[in-house]
Amino acid sequence: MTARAGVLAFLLVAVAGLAVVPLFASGYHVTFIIQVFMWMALAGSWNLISGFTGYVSFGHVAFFGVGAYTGALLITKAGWHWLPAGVAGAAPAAALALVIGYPCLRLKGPYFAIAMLGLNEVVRALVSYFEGFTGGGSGLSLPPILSIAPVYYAMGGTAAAVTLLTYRIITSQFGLRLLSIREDEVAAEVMGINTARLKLYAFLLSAAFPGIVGGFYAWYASHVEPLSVFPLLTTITMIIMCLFGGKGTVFGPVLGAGLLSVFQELVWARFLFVHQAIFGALIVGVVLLIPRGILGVLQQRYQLPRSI
Amino acid sequence: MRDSPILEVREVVKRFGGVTAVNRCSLSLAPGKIYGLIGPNGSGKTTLFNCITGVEVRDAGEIRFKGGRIDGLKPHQVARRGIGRTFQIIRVFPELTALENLLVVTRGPSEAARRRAQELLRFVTLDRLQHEYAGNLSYGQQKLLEFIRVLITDPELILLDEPAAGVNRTLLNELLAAISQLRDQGKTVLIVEHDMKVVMGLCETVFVLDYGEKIAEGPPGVIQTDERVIEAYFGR
Amino acid sequence: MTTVHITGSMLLQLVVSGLLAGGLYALVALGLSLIFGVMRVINVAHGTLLMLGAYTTYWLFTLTGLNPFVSLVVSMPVLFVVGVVLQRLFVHRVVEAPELSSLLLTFGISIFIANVAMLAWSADYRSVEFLTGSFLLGPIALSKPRLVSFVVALGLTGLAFLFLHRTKTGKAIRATSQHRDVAQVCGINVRRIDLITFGLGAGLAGAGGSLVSVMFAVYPEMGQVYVFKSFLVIVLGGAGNYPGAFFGGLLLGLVEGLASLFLTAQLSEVIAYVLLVIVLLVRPTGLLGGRT
Amino acid sequence: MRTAFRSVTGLVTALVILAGSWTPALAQEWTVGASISLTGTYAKPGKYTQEGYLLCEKDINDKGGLLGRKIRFVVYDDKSDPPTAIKLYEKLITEDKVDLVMGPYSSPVTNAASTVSEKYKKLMMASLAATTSIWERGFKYLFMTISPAEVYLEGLVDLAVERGLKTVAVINEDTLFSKAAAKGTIELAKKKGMQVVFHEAYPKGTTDFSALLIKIKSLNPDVIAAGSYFDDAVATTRQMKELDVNPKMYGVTVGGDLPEFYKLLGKTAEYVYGSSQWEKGLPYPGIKEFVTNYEKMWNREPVYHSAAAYGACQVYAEAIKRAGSLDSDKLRAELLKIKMKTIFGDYQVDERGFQVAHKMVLHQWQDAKKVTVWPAAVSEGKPLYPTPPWQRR
Repeated sequence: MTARAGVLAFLLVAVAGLAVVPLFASGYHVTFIIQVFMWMALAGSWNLISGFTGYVSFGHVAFFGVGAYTGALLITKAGWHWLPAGVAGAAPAAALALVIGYPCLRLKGPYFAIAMLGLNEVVRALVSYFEGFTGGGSGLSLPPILSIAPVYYAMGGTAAAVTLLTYRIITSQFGLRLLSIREDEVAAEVMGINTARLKLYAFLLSAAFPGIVGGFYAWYASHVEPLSVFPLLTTITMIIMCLFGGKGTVFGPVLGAGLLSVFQELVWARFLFVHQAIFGALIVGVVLLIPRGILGVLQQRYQLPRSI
Repeated sequence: MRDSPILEVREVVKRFGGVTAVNRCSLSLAPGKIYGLIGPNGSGKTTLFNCITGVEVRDAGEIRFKGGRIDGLKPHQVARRGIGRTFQIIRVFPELTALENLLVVTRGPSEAARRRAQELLRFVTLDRLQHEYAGNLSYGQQKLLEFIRVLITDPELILLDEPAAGVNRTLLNELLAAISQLRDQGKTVLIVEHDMKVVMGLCETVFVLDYGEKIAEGPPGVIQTDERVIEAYFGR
Repeated sequence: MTTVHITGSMLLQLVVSGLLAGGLYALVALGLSLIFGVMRVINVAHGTLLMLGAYTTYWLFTLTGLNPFVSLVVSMPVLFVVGVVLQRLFVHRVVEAPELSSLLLTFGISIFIANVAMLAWSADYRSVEFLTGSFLLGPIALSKPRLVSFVVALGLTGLAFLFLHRTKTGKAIRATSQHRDVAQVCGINVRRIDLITFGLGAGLAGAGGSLVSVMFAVYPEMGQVYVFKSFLVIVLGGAGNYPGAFFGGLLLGLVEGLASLFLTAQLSEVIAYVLLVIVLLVRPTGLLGGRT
Repeated sequence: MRTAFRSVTGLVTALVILAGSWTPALAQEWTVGASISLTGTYAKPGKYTQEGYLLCEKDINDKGGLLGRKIRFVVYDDKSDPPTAIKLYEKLITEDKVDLVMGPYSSPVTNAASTVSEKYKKLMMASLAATTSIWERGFKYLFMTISPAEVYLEGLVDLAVERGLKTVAVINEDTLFSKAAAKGTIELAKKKGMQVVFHEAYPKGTTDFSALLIKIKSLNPDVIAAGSYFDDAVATTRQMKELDVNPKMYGVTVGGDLPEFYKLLGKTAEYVYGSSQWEKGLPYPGIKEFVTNYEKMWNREPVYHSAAAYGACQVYAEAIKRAGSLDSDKLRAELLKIKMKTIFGDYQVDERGFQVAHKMVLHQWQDAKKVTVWPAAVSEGKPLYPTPPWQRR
C-alpha cells in the first residue's frame, strides 16, 4: 500500500511539474516535450491492441495520418477551432479501424501485420488521389500557430488519457481477456470469450487516440501532406518505444517514449550520419535482448503487478 | 427410461483436404453420466471435440446440445451454452497468474467470481500459488488449473481431452475423484483417454472411434471384448 | 484534355510490360517466400538485400566492366553469405518467437544496412548503363533490359525449382516448410535448413537486385518498394506454394500495369491492396492454394 | 528491484547531463542558425544547401565579417522532417539564441520552420523554397530567393510555341513542388495557345512508368513536360526510349540539371530539356569566383542549390550592411527595397517577400554538355531541333 501511495505521489509531482513547464521553459524544451507526449500517446495506443492482444498493427500510423487530415480539413475548410478539430480526429480513425479491423482481425499471425502495413500505403495513396479534398501530394497548409503552450497541454492530456485508460483496462476483466487472446486465442474462445468482439473494441480504442494525436499534430506542424503523416518509420518508432518500455504494461510506453526520445535527441545531435544505423541497432538490441522491455523484466523478476 | 440426451452428434463429417478425419459419426449423451471416447492415435477424437466446441466447422451432420443446434456456432457461443473443455496439450494462459486464469473466464459479479475462484484453487490446493504466473507452474499444476478453469464457468457438459496423460498417481486419483464428484453434481462428462484403467474405472459408456468412424459403443466391459475394437487397436 | 482511348495494341503493350515486370517480382518474392515458408519470418530486410545485390553488380560493372548479367555469379554467392551470416547472428533467435520479433528485427537490420550503405556509397543515384532501348515488334516496344532480365529471372526461378525438387537439400527445405516439427523428427537438421534457406532467399534477392540495376537507379533505399510487393506476391500465390509465387508475381505485374492503364498509377497501389485483403479473407491459402 | 531502479535512474541522470552539455559556446561572432536535411529524403540537395551556406560563411569572414564580427553557421539535421525542423528552429532561437536564421531545404520544411521564426519575429531568408502558397500566409519576416515552381518550364513552353507546336502532355510526381510546377506549366501552355492533351500525377517512389507512357504514346503529343525530381526524371527518360515514345520536345523540371543525369543516362539524355534555377556559365557577377572557390572547398561542381543558398546569404549580408543592424524590422525594410544581382541572379521581392525578379533557365543536353538555350539573353547555344526518334539516335 505504501508503495502504491509512493507511486501515486510521484505521479502527482510529475504531472504537476510537467504542467508548469511551459511557464518558464524555453520554446525548444516545450516543443521537445510535446514530441515526447506525442510518442507516449502513440506508443500507448499501439500497446492497447498489439501489447495486449498480440495482434501486430504494423500500419498504426494510418490512424495518425487520418486524424491529421481530419484536423487539417476541419480547421481549414470548416473553420473549426483546433482543439475540437483535433479531438474529432478520433472519429474517422476509429471508423477506419472498424472498416479494416472487422474483416482483418480474423487474420492470424503475420497476415494481420501485412494487411496493416498495406493499409497505411493505401490510405496514403487515397489521400493523394482525392486531391480536390485533400490537396493531394501538396497537402494542406494551416494557419501558423503562434503559441505552443495550448498544444503542449492538449498533447499532454492525450498522453495522460491513454495512460489512464490503459490502467483502467489492465485492472479490468476486459484487460485480462485481451491478454488471454495474446496468450492463447483458441483456448480463450473455447472458454466462452468472444475474442472477435473484444479485439475489435481494443482496436477501435487503439486507433482513436492516434487520430486525436494526428489532429493536434496537424495544428502543431501547420502543414499536412501524405509523405509527412504516413511514414512507416512512425509506426516502427511507436512499436519500439512500447517494446523498450514494456508491452502490455501501463507505464511501459510512457517510459519507452521518454527514454528513447531523449536518446534520439542526443544521437541526432551527435551522430548525424549514423543515427539511422544506431536506431536500427537499437531495434535489433531490444528485440533480441529485452523483448519484454524494461518494465516487463522488472515486473517478472520482482513479481510486480501488471499495472506498473 | 432414459432422459432426453444432453448432447447429440448426428452423422458428423469433417474432412481435411483428402483425409476424412471424422466420418459420419453419431453419439448420444444422457445427462449426469461419464462417457469415454477412445480409439487409436489419429482416429479423430480430438477433431470430434473440436467440431463439438466450434473450433472446427463440421462439413456435414448435426450437433445438438440440450435440443438446440450448436453446429455452426462460434466457440465462445458454444461455451456459453454450457460446454467446457480442456485440451490434449495444456492451454493455460502462461502469462496470467493462476487466479487470473480463472477470473478471465468468469461471468457475473466480480466479488462472487473471485470467491468462487479462490474456492476452486483451494479445492485443487493451488491457493498458495494463486499469484504465480501459470507458465511457471509445474505440468501437473497446470493440468489442474486448466481443469478448474473449466469448472468455474459451470458448464453442464465437460469435455476432457486426455486428463490423465502425464499426471502422477496421487494427482490422478484426485482428478478421478473430482470427475466423479462432478457427475454426482449432475454434470455430464465426455473423456478422451488412452489409459484404459481410467476409462474402465470411470465411464459408464464408451465410444470407440477408428478412422473417424464410430465402430463400437457400450459399457467398458463389453467394449473390451469387442472384436472390431481389438482389431482397431492391435491391427489386422 | 483529350480522353485516352484504350486500343488493343496499348493493351497488348501493357500486358507485355506487366509480365516483364512480374517476372522480376516473382524472382524476388520467391526468396521471401522460401524464408517465410520455412521459418514463418517475414524478412523486411529483403529489399535491403536486393539493394546490396544491385550495388555488387554496379561496382563490378563500373570498376571492371563486367557484364551485369554475368555478375550474377558473384552477387548471388555474396548475398548467400550475407544471408547466412544474418541468420546465424540474428534471425535464428526469433524463428520460434511471435511474428512481431521477426518483423522488427529484420526492419532494424534493414535500416542499419541501408544507413551503412549510404555512408559507404552516399545516397547518390547510380545506374548500370548496359542495355538501353527496345526491340520494336509492330506497335509493341519490347524493352531490351527488361526482356533480358525477365529471361534471366525466369531461368533463375526455374533453377530454384529444380533445386527444391531434385536435390536432397531442396527436398529437406520443402519438408521443413510443410511441417517443421515432423521434419525435425525425421532427422532433418532444421537449424541447418534455416541457414541454407535464408542464404538462398538472400541470394535470390541479390539476383533480383542485379537485374533491377540494369533497369532502374541504384541507391541505398531502392529495395523498399519490393518488400511489400513481395508480400503481395506471396499472398496471391499462397504461402509456402513456390510455383504460386511465380504466378503471383506475373499476376501482380499484370494487375499493376492494367490498373495504371485504366485508372492511374496512384490507384494501382490501392487495387493491389484490395486484391490482397480479398485474397487473404476469401482464399487465405492464396489463389493457387497453399498452406496457412 | 533496487539495483534495477538505481541503474535506470542512473541512465536517466546520465542522459540529462549529456543533454545539458551540448549547448555550443558563444564567442564574439554572429551566429546564423539553420536546419538542413542532411539525412532523409532531401539529404542530397540538403547537403548542397549546407555547402553553399558554409562557403558563404567563409567568404564573408575572409572579407572581414559583418558589422565587425565574423559569422558562424549553426546547422542541425532536420531529417527532412517538418516537425523536427520546428523543434530545431525553436532550439536555435530560444536555446542557442542565434542572431540570424536562414531557411532549410525544401518547401514543406520551410513551411513548417517559418512558423517558428515568424512567432519570434526572426527574419528568415528562405533560400530553397519555391512554393507560392508559403508566401500567401501573410508572414512578415520570410523572404524568398528562388523562382517559384510554377515557372520552371516556362522556357519549354516558350520554345515550343516558337516552333509552332500545338499539344503538350504533362506528368508530375504527386508532391508539393512537382505539382505546382505541373500546374504552372499547364497554365502557361494554355495561355500561349497550346492544347494540354494529357495530365496525370504519379506517386512518389514510382519506378515503372510504362502505363503512363503508353497512354501518352497513344495521344502522340508534340511536347512532354514532366514535373519531376531526379530519380523519376531518369526513369521516365529511359522508359520513353524503351517504349519508343517520340515527342518533338521533352523537358523535365528537376533532375535534368544535375551532372548525374547524364552520367546515369549517357546518350539517352541527349536532346532532353531540363530547367534550372541557375547554371555555372551564366553571366552573373562574381559567379566565376564562386565556382572556383566552391570547387576548391568541396571538390565538386556547384549546383543550383548551393548557388541559391550562397545567393540568399549574399542578399541577407547586403541587407545587414545597409541596415547597420540585425534588427528584424530594419532588415525587413531593407529586404523589401533591395534590387540586386548576386551570383545566383536577380533578387527582388514584392510586398509579401515573394520573389519576382529571379529568372529560370532552360538547357538542353547536347553532346554530353548542358547547353543553356533559354532565355535568349543568357543562352549559350541553339536548341537542337527537331528531336530525332529514338531508333535513329
